[in-house]
Amino acid sequence: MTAAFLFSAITLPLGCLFFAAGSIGLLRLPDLFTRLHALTKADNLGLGLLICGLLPWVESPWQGLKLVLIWLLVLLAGATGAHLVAKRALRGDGEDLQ
Amino acid sequence: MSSALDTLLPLLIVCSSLVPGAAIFLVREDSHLLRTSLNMAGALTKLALVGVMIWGVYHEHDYESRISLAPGLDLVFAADALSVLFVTLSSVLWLVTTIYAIGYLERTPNRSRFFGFFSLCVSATVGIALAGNLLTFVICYEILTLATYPLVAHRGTPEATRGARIYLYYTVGGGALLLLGAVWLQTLAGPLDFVQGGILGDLPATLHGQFQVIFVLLLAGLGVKAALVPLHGWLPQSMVAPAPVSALLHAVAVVKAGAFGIVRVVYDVYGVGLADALGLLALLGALASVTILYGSLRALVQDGLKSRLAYSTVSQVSYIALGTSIFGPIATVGGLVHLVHQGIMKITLFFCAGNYAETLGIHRVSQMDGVGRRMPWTTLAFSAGALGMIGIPPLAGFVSKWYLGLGAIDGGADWVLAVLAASGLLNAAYFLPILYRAWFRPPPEHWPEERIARRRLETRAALLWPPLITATLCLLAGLFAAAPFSPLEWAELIARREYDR
Amino acid sequence: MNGPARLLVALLAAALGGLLLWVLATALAARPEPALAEAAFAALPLTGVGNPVTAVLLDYRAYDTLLELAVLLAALLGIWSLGPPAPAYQRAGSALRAMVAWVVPLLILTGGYLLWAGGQVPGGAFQGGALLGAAGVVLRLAGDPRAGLPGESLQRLLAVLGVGAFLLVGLTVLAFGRDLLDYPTDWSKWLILAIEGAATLAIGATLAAAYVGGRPPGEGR
Amino acid sequence: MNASLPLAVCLPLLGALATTLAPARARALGLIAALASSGVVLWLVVGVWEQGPLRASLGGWSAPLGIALAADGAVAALLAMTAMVALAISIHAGGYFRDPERLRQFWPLWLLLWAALNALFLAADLFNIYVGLELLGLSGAALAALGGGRAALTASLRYLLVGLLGSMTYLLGVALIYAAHGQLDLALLGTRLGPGLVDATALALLSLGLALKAALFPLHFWLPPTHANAPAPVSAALSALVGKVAAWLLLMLWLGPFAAVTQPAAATLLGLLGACGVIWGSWRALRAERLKLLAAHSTVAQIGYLFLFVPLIQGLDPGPERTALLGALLLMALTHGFAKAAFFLAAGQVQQLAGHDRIDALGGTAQRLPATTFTLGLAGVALIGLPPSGSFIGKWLLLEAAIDQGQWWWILPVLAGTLLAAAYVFRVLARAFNQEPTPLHFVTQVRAELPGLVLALLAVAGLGLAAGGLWGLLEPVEIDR
Amino acid sequence: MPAIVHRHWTTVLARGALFSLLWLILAGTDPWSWLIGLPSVALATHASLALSPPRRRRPRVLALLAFIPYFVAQSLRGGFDVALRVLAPRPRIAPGFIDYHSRLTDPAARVLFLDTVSLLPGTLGADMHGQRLRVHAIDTGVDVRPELIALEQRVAALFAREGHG
Amino acid sequence: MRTLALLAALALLASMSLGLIQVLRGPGAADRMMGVQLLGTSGIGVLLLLAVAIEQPALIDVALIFALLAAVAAAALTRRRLQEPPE
Amino acid sequence: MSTQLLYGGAGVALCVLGLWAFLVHRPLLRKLIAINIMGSGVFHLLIALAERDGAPPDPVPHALVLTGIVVAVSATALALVFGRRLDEQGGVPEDER
Amino acid sequence: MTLLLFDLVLIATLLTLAVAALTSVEPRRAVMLFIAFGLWLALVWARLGAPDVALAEAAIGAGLGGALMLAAARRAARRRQRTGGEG
Repeated sequence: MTAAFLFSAITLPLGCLFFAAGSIGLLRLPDLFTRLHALTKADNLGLGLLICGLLPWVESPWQGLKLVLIWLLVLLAGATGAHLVAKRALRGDGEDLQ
Repeated sequence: MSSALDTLLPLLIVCSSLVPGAAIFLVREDSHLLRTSLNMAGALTKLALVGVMIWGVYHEHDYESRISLAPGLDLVFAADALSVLFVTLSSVLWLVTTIYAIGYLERTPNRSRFFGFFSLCVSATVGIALAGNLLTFVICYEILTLATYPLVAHRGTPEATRGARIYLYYTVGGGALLLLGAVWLQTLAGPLDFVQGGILGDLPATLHGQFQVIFVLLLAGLGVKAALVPLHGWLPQSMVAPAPVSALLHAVAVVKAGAFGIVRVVYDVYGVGLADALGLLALLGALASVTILYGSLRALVQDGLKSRLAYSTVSQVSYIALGTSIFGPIATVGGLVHLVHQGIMKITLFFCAGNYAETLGIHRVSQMDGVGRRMPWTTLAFSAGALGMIGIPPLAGFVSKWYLGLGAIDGGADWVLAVLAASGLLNAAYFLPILYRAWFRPPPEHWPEERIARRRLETRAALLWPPLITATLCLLAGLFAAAPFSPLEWAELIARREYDR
Repeated sequence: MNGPARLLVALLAAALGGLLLWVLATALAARPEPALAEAAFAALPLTGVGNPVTAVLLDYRAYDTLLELAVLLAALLGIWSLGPPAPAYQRAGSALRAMVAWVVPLLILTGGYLLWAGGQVPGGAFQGGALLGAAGVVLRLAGDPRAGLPGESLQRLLAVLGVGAFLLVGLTVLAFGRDLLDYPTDWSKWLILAIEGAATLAIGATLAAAYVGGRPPGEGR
Repeated sequence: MNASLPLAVCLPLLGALATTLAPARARALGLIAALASSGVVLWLVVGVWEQGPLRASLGGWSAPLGIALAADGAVAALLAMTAMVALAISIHAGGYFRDPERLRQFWPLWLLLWAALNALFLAADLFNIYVGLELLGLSGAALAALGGGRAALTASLRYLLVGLLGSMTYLLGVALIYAAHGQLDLALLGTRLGPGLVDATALALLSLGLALKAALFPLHFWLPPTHANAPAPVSAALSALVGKVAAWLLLMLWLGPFAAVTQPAAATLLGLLGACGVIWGSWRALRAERLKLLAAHSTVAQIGYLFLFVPLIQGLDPGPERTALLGALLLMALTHGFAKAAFFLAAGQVQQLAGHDRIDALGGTAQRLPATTFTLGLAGVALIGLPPSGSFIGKWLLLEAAIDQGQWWWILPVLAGTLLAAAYVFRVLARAFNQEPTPLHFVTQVRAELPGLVLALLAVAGLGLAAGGLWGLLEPVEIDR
Repeated sequence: MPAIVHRHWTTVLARGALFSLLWLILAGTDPWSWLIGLPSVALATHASLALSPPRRRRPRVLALLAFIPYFVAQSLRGGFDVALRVLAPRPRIAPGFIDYHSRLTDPAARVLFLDTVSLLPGTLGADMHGQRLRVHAIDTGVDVRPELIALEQRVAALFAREGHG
Repeated sequence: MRTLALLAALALLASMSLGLIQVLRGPGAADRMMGVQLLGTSGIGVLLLLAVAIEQPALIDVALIFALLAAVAAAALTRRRLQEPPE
Repeated sequence: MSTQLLYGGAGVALCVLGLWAFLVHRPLLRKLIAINIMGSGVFHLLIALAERDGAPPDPVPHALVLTGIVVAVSATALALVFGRRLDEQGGVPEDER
Repeated sequence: MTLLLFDLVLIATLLTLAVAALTSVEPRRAVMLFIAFGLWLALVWARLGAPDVALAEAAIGAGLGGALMLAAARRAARRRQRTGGEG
């Protein structure tokens, strides 16, 4: 029972919890935009926590940096994706997204 | 004589028409001279080669060309007395017919195609004659079908294509049965090389039942071309073909191929003894008799000249089968010699019919009044052919019928005499009125369609000479029947070799 | 297809599935030692690469891979022969452009990394090439009608690069009396890397061009 | 190790690369590649003739780890046929495609197709066959769409999809074999396969996939529209070569490595499907209104003939009898390859001159193209199986075996198919005789007409009369891979 | 393009260095890896330069370091916020749009602003027309403008001399 | 740690399956797209956890690819073509 | 063994599902999805077969699957372009539907 | 045990996704389910110790394949809207 394990034992379930929140939000929230909120924010946070929890266990610092890179990419993709969907829905000049 | 020639000669004879034939397809449509030269060169070369072969076979020389197609399947061209008889007939008549056709088809389209297939057709006939086993025979037999189809359809008129189609129905159907029979027989007896006296005699008697069935299959296949009733339906229909084609179909190639095939199967595959023992000869004889009488009766009521000749062919060709069906050397001689004689006579008749049509537009018997005065030479040749057909001595037909009659008595088939007599009477009944009209009725004021004006000759030279030559042959074959190398002598040679084995 | 026919097909498919499951279970129960896997691992040192999958793809069964690249080429040539591409996408807004500006270089970098990594750990030419292709897709989505691909003749060169490198190496060793694609042991690692490099570029270009979906701009009417 | 085996695949591939790279010189480069590929095949055939079956391992790895190529006499013969037909098509295409753009697109795809054909004939590895099949299917579908019309696109798309379905089914079979035996090499598998549910199911799946690609009845539905709507040189290749290779692989599996798995009943079933294909294809060909459609339906029939051999060969032990039947099977395949290619090339000529290929309205066109009509006729003779074509000898041996083994019922489809074929062929040929004026020359366009004519002559005369040599090629060993 | 590359060779170097670092992250320290790495980095740099041509103003490294903790904290807040809203027995939401006029002029800065808005609690950058930003708020009951302004300032600080001055 | 990671992965899988309902339910394409996005992000999580759990560092690369391509589908869904007829 | 059967069975199931859908559905896109899923099923089966219970998995099926994926994606891309071209020409002819 | 449960969830969801993708009439729904299926498949293959293949599937499924299919789906959806018939 090392400190690292304890750390992970906290962050990993927490991360999962946020993922779950994202999923539930997707299901429970009433419209597209609010669902986008849930999707981007909760999942990004969940993934961030997961990655934090995993950092102590990677083989090399390079790999740790790779994990961080992944997280940054997910942030970028999440924000851009949400923006794209929202913009298309807002402008309504595309096909029916609803 | 070198052995290389022994193995090559049959093949060379086949190729002597095949190669020029293939080359003719490529000849420019307007190069008459080149085409004619190719034709004549081929025909003369073939004749020369056949001469060599006659001499060799007479002196018991073996000629055999063998190409392996697959294990157990050889393409064999070989020469025996019987094949030489047929080869000679077809080579001579090819030469004559070619000359005739050159004259007949002057200034018509598609002559390269015509002469190409014409040569193919003769090559196939020669192949049939020289076939050394049943496989080779079947192959050439089918090629003959293919090569004659374009000739029948040559004119391209609706009637021509219809006639060709009917021709095809019969021959392809027959070909399939022949193929089946041949394959079946080969599974029982191995490679079916033609051997005088047959090859099935030594096989166990348990197979005899199958042999009978196979014989019926083969007979059905061969009977189509030989125009045995009820398989004769195509023959009158294919009268639409140009006259040289009709001449070729009736006298040399197609019907003769069928008849020749029957002779081959009976003598050199089954063996005449076995065929007799299995009751197959009786079947053949009955069919032949029926055909003879039926053909004559139908001929009687035809007004179209070529139709009458066509039914006459149906009837006359079956004399060959009839001769074959009687067990005994004399009848064999009769049948075989008729193979030649009928060819010469019938080709004369068709040449003449073609002349009438081409020169004066006469297609019907009823239009022939007094034609003898306008076209005396042609009518003379026609008369020679017709009288020969009836069996008037000393023409060729008399010799055949005489030997058939003798053979029938010798073989104890007396009823055949009745058939012969009845047929002779019928022949007279449908030929003599034509002669009467031609010679003794006054000519009309206008011929139906006079296309060739009378100059020094009554028609084109290329049209006139061939019937005169064949008519002369017809007379000579009767007069000099006993001379060495005459058809009769040759037929006797074959019969001797068959029965004296 | 109407209702009863659908049902029939479904029933047949279900029966087939059952049969296959049963067969699979039987086959697995009576399964012999997978000799091939052991052989593949045993021969690994001779190939100069550490990743067994890469060894299979580019050494033991390199011929399959050669043909596979030819399939890719055939698909591309087929697509080119069908006519001009679909219309391009509208120019991207600034947010997407910013993302693309980051993601595309990263895709290229990762593609190169996978190519490099394939020698030792999972990865390889195809994965790398697929990422390059994806970079093309992203570029086209962001408004570049050519998906970042070069001009026609260069595109053609890229398309044949994979098969070309394979054949070049294969036929060269053949000319020296060896089997086709039988690399000399000392060179094996580097030859494989060279082929993989060419293949990565080819696959990337081909996939991107396939996404463009029509003949390159220089060509044709 | 014989370099001709891998080269037979690599040279067309190289040609494809060259023609892709330099489309402006596609024709010259393509012809060079075609000649070179044919030369290599000649080398290969000579090698087989002199040394018996050849086998080349690739990459320096022997089976089971590596992939091998193998060529026995039958494969050599098929490769030679492929090379000759392909060469003819290559020459013909130069005259057929009037649009240089189309010709540029044609060449690389066509050489890829050729490479796939060679690869498949030489393949000795189950999975390698899968890759080859995909190469074949994709390049084939792309070529078939070169016609550009809606019908051609629809048909090619269906062809592509069916091909995909076929290869997926095939791959499923491969997976099962791998599950049970952990091997992919055919020669090694041949020693391990045996009767049993697993191997039988795998064989069924492999066969199903290949049968789809070979258009074996009743899986032939896709073939007629594809072949009828593709450009003529492509139809020729698809009909003469592509279907043939799939059928050959199927037969090779049944008679070779999977021989221990097959039962007489299964072989009879395959034969029965072949028989149905013969009758159905011939019947539809007879009813077809368009020349190319007729030819396409006839292909279904001709593929069927090949499968009639299976029940006859299946029970035979190696020996002259089996060799004879294999030879006959091969002869049928080769003859059909030549004849059908010639038929399609000729049909393409007719279509180009007339602007359509409706049989009823062909007369004048046929008369104006004597050499093409002659080609149609010769090819037709070979399709019917009339002497002296190779298929006549094939049928003769087939019938002989059927009677000999007491399986006389196989006679019926053969005879029926022959008669129907005669009917549909002469239905076309009858249109060629009418009173149109005749051109002066037999051959009007050398580049477009001559290749087909040569192929037809090969089918009729060459294979019929020189078939004996084929047995020389087959003699050393049976199919054994 | 070559002209730009020459003028801004420092940008090229900087980006090349960045991508080289990324290559190190990906491929580790094996020197042989640069065999593939160098061309990859070159290609990536080329692509990057083509896609976002070098600008005069670049983000300042120190400001970036300062931005990170803020960013992480906001992400955490945002995540918690939305999670709590969602997991509540009755979702506490009152969605609506807010139009916000940004004073950021640099396009890169605006994109960063837009992207980070989406990570702030309760807001989502939905659309952007020039400097007009359309923000979706999950709860219009809460005034998000102060938060937006704060964020905007920090983003502006990232891009030197740019900003609300 | 293996078990912990596995358990976490399992939990993530469950959460993903929930997200899948969104893909199935829709109703609009955008809603489904969000489901796919969720799947991608959670997939990255699962992959990273698995990478630790079954000691397969290559899975991190798989996750990296997921991350790099996460927005492609969204872009492909929302981008419009030139010359497209306005509906 | 159990893992192989479990996942292999899933592969078979995917395969059969894909086959069913391919046969039943008309639209090109659905057919393509079906054939891709069918292919994935086969790939899945192969990958399951490679699993060796603890020992490093058999690389051969993995390589085969990689090859298969490339081929499948090529074919899909080609088929989609076919479909697009067909759309541009007005869709599948009436008599071919 | 956890692993088995994990496997079961993986397989069950995979099959569900396949069924859903195959039975969807609406093209975009089908395609998005197919993309999800691809991602999930990559996950499963990663679990099965086939990271090479998982990498490929992830790159293709999320990148090229998905984008290609989405473009086609959009066309099909538009056609469906126009004709009201099946895509």
